[in-house]
Amino acid sequence: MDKTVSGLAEAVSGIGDGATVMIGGFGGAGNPIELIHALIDAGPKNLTVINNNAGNGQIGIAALIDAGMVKKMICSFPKSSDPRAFTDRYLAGEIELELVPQGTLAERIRAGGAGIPAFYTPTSYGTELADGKPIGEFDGRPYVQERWLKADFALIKAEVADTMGNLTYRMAARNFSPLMATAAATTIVQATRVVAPGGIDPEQVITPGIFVNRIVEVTEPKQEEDLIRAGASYA
Amino acid sequence: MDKTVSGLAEAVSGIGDGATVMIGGFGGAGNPIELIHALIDAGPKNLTVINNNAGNGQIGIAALIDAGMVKKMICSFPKSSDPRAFTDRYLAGEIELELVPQGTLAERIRAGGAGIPAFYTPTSYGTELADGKPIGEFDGRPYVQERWLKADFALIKAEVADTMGNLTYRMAARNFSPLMATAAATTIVQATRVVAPGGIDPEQVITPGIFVNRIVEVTEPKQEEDLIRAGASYA
Amino acid sequence: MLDDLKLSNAQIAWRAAQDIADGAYVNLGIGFPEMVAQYTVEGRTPIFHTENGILNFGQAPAPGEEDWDMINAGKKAVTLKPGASFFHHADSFAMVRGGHLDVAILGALQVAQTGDLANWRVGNKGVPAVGGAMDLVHGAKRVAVLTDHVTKKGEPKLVESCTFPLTGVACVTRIYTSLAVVDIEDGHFVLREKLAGISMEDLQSVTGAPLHTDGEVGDLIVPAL
Amino acid sequence: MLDDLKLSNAQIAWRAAQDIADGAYVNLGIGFPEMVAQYTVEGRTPIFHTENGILNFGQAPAPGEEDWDMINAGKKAVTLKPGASFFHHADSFAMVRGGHLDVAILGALQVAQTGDLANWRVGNKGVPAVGGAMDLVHGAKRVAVLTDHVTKKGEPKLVESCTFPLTGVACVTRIYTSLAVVDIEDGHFVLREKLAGISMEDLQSVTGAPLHTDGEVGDLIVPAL
Repeated sequence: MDKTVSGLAEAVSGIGDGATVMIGGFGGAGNPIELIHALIDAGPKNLTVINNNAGNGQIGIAALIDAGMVKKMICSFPKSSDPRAFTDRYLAGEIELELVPQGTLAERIRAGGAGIPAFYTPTSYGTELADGKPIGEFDGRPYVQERWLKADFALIKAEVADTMGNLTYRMAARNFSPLMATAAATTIVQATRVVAPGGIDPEQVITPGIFVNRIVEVTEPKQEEDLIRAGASYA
Repeated sequence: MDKTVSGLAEAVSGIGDGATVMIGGFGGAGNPIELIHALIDAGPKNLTVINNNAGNGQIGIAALIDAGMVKKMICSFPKSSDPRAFTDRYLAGEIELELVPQGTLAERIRAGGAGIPAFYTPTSYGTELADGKPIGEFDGRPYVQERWLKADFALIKAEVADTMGNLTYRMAARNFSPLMATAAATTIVQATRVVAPGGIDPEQVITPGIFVNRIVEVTEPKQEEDLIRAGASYA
Repeated sequence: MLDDLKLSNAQIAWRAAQDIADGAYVNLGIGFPEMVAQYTVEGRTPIFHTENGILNFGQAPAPGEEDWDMINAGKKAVTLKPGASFFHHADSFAMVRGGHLDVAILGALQVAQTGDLANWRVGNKGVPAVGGAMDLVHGAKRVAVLTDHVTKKGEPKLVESCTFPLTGVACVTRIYTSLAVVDIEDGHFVLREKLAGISMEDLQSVTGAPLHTDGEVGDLIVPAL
Repeated sequence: MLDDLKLSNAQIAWRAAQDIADGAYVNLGIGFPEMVAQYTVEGRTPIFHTENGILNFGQAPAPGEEDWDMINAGKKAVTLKPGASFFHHADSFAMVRGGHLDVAILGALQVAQTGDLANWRVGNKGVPAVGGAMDLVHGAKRVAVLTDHVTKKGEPKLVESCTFPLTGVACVTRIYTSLAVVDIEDGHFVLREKLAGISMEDLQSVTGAPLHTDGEVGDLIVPAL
């Protein structure tokens, strides 16, 4: 079993118009810049993108939005260091936004991966983000019912992958990625280092290979924050 | 911050009559034998015990039952290698049983630790174990609503602990323990080795210290399966 | 007569193993289904999952070499293959319930033509124990059953509707029996293969609900084991 | 007059820091609340949590030493203290939602006497962004707020009921303002401390709902910072 593919283009192949794509990362940590840019090269339209943020600067998710490929963002915080790409299109009514509290976003993705179609959370009760959602009362306290989130594809940045898809991450670049890997029909990973099976201690695997479909090695991945500070752009 | 306590007796102190106690372990792997035996020494009555099984042989949870301290078991599989202690009392009507499918048991405990009061699962739909539970339909498929499980105390066997409560486990002895650590008001850990903060790589922590209250070092812990094969007994 | 014809458990397990693809993620129920691992097709490397938190475990260790912290859901000692991982129970059942397993293979007391399965309890006596069975039937992309075609008393195990307590509703998709391979489609038993030595009529007579066909019925051919 | 008397943000943060126990698990909201970490009481070692998956992070690294894979929820680079851990977002919010944090300290646009908090959005213009605020208000055992007592226009921020969109209902338990320390109990503001230089009447006049007392009102005393 070898889940590695020949390159970035093959890694993102098959992501078609209208696909829902989860993209790992929080702030500049964990964004799979190379996979996102390969997706821009591939050019599918009307994507729904799920990420904590909505892109910064002129690279990564921001560049995906600038390329006119994103119909809808599902995120908790579409206002990071330089959110111009999203802001412009949102204010122009050219992109949809589903705003989800951060912990609910994480839990909805976990639920999608774990086969839990709905759950109750105290988060957002009594706020406009709970509008229209079922309310349940447990032990005298009200809770909001939230639904699972799944995706057609997940784009994930890992530190080490073995060829069977077992993954580790680097520090806080872990964030949403282990959850998204479980919730997508096809999980696509860029890893800084790809090793043979046995190259990761079984005790230290964060994402077991069952959740991973394709792996591409990107030995010197770009870090989003570094790119933004350098004023880099996709184009 | 130092969560270590002086010994096993102090570790289990305060577990009173009627307490609900989660105990880690699956089969013979991960059962905190020394903590359980210290609890028998302490002698509280009418305990509700949550574990995947219901004790084997004449040690650990079986000995706790034999000591007449358990009012109710919540478990998925009360029939392991030598379940005499539970079986005798159950057939005599002297102990209650709440039977929970294994995955639902794990998810209910996780939900307890994660502040999720209820969730829906396909598991047990249409079976007698769903009797009386609310049914929800999502995307045309029926699901059973399940409630969180919490406990007053959790007894956990770890491999390495640092003094702040960060834990690692040993192989399949991990099982329910990381979940139970999150779902108890007071989590009590026996660790084979206790190290200073920094002694566990932050990437490799399985249970972060926020979930742990008390730590006792047990440098040569008994393994339940070994004890059973040796015909050992608590008494 | 059927007793002379019928496949052994090993042969049923062998037949089930033929349908496991290379690289498939597989959970084998405790007991009889565990035999399937022994008949893995040459050149294929399925990855075995166990509920208690291991992916890619291998054979039992040599006697005396057991480490009882490395066991499977049947509490038997196992070894690891390269690329194994450990995880906790919630993650393990996320794999199951989330549909990440390609196939789960389970034992059966009864299977109904609707795909209902009864395999955890005969009646309401004794100590009930369910383990992971109710999760597994809703987890895998494909839920298959291994079973003798009839009970020891000769009663059908493939039935119109189960009389024993259910494990799950409409969950089984394929049944490997001692006489046949039967799929469940749209609430019907669809016969795919049968032993050459048994007639359709005789097979139907030991089956508790109508056997439909959909195209040719193949011969169920297995090696001597 | 109030402008001359009132505490600086640093002083409000200092006061809040006095209530953080040794060994407490603490989440500090992005921005102003982050200042609380700077005034940790000598001899106490709180453990700071950040939503994006770190427990026990420390100071910012020296300029040029940043590793942008090690950031806090405000996307600022941080360092680790011994005994730190990394975890994913679902585990991180399990800590929050599950009530494992001892205290969360947040900013506020408005706080109502019922404990309702509004701190994420002024109106319905622009791009809304909520982050982890709605989770944090339901997570910690104690949810405290740091805020100027009034807006820049002099309007009360402690109000009968919030007019801005809510972050959470009945969630705040203590408010540290530029003039006072106020608890919320049973749907009332209960004054615990006030600056010695301001009268009860003047404090009430800049507060949007009745200030109750329950025993003596202490002097709010902070160092020059």
